[in-house]
Amino acid sequence: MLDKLDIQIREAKEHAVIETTGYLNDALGEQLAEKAQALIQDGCTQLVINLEKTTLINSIGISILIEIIEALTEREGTLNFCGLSATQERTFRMMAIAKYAGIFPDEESAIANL
Amino acid sequence: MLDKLDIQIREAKEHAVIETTGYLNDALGEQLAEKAQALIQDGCTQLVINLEKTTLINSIGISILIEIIEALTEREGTLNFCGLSATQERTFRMMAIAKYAGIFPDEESAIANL
Amino acid sequence: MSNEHKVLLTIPMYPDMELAAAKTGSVLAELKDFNEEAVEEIQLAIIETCINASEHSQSEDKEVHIQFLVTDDRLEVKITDRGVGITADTLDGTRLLGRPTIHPDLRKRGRGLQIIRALMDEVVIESSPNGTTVSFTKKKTPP
Amino acid sequence: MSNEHKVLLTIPMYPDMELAAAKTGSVLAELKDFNEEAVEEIQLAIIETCINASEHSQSEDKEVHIQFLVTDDRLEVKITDRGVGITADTLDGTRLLGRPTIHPDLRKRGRGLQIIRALMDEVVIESSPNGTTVSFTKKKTPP
Ligand SMILES: Nc1ncnc2c1ncn2[C@@H]1O[C@H](COP(=O)(O)OP(=O)(O)O)[C@@H](O)[C@H]1O
Ligand SMILES: Nc1ncnc2c1ncn2[C@@H]1O[C@H](COP(=O)(O)OP(=O)(O)O)[C@@H](O)[C@H]1O
Repeated sequence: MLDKLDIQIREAKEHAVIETTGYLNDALGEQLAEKAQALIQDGCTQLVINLEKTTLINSIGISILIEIIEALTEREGTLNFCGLSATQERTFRMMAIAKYAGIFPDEESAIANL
Repeated sequence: MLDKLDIQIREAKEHAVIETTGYLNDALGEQLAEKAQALIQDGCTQLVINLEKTTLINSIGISILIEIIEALTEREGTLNFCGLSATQERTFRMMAIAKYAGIFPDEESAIANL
Repeated sequence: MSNEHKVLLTIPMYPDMELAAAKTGSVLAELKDFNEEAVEEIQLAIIETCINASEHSQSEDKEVHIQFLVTDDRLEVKITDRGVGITADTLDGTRLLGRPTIHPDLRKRGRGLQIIRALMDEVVIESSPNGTTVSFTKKKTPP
Repeated sequence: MSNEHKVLLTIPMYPDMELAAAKTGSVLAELKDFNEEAVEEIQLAIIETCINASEHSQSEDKEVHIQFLVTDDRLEVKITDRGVGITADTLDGTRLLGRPTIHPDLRKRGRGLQIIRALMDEVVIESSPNGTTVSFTKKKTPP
């Protein structure tokens, strides 16, 4: 089912976790990019994106994730993902995203490895 | 999404809880009826049906629930439902099911009120 | 009308295919921010209508055609089969259907149309010996 | 073929309508007990193909037509638009699309067809100046 779109942010001193809910298309992707850019502007460059509640990501959503990776690379930041399905992980590897961002099974290990 | 069909039974001394997962159509309904009839044959006539993981029930599923109510009435048993959505509860009231079976918000209260 | 979208779906009369129609309806309703309850009601009405077409129409092509029309404030669904149709007598007598049960008000049949009428805002049944079209509308309730 | 079922769906080119197609595909795949991963892959391939039709076809009727054919061991999906078509040059050059990023192997475009080809078992693209049909098959893997 089309889950309600939603973005949650959990900010700590050194890092922030952004959790998405629902289909990661251009609409949700833009919301996500905005939140991420705001965090990066504020100097928070250690980010975790938790995709556990996002079952479907389209290629526009992927482009937006790549833009976040680029913004973080410019600031020498780090991005880790968690909560990926097997197919999402496979797609991220195929798209070379996995070369520039970490992939972890859960939020704890994603944070620990920032 | 079409959840995997599934039936779980939790049996206690005095009662049993049957929990369904997925679309309650004729296929899942028949499985449910079989389990319920087996319990009733064994003398367990205090039943709870937990529909929390069943989001959609069609009218054939409802017929089968009515058959279980009838079987329990013959044995002077009791049936309580829990885990209904607002729409399911409304439908059960409309179908007079609520007159012959209890409707409770959660499994605990459904068991307590058997 | 602006912002009106039409979706057409043809499914075979086969168990569980009604779910494809129900899910399509739910995607459209969620797209327009119908609330959770309305989304569930729409799915149930679609399921019952498709099951009726499969069970009763005796259609030779064994197909159910569904047209969805969604605007910002309503979803219209039109479900057609090319079967034998429903007679006026049957429609009038719906309330009396079904073999008696222990509890006389617990009827085993004749429940589909009752559910559809209770859950949807407008229900129209058009039927001829060439088939049946059941149309219903669900209006979006302001949050 | 026995136990073959055909489902037809027409959706408008409008944001998120691809989900109606994806969900229909998922219902059919789950009906035939495709595993969870396959169901997700099918949905992604459908989404990408529908988005491509919306983004690139320049079709005047702004419709995407989807035909699903499901048997016990495979799901075939055929997605058609009546747009301008894809040239062979574009198809050959897909890998080079997209403006460069900081990381040259992180491309922003040209990802849809790559995803479809990676996730599906057979992909055929037929295109003419009258439109494009992308067909793909997902085979059921034994559990
Ligand atoms: N598409 C249809 N084609 C022919 N007859 C139909 C159709 N839909 C409904 N009917 C008739 O209307 C009656 C009432 O339908 P319904 O209220 O859903 O109850 P039920 O399906 O349990 O009989 C059916 O028994 C059938 O005779
Ligand atoms: N249905 C279509 N009609 C016309 N052109 C298409 C269609 N689908 C794909 N294309 C062309 O193929 C190219 C590659 O598509 P794709 O791999 O999905 O990447 P992207 O959509 O990111 O450009 C597109 O840029 C477009 O030129």
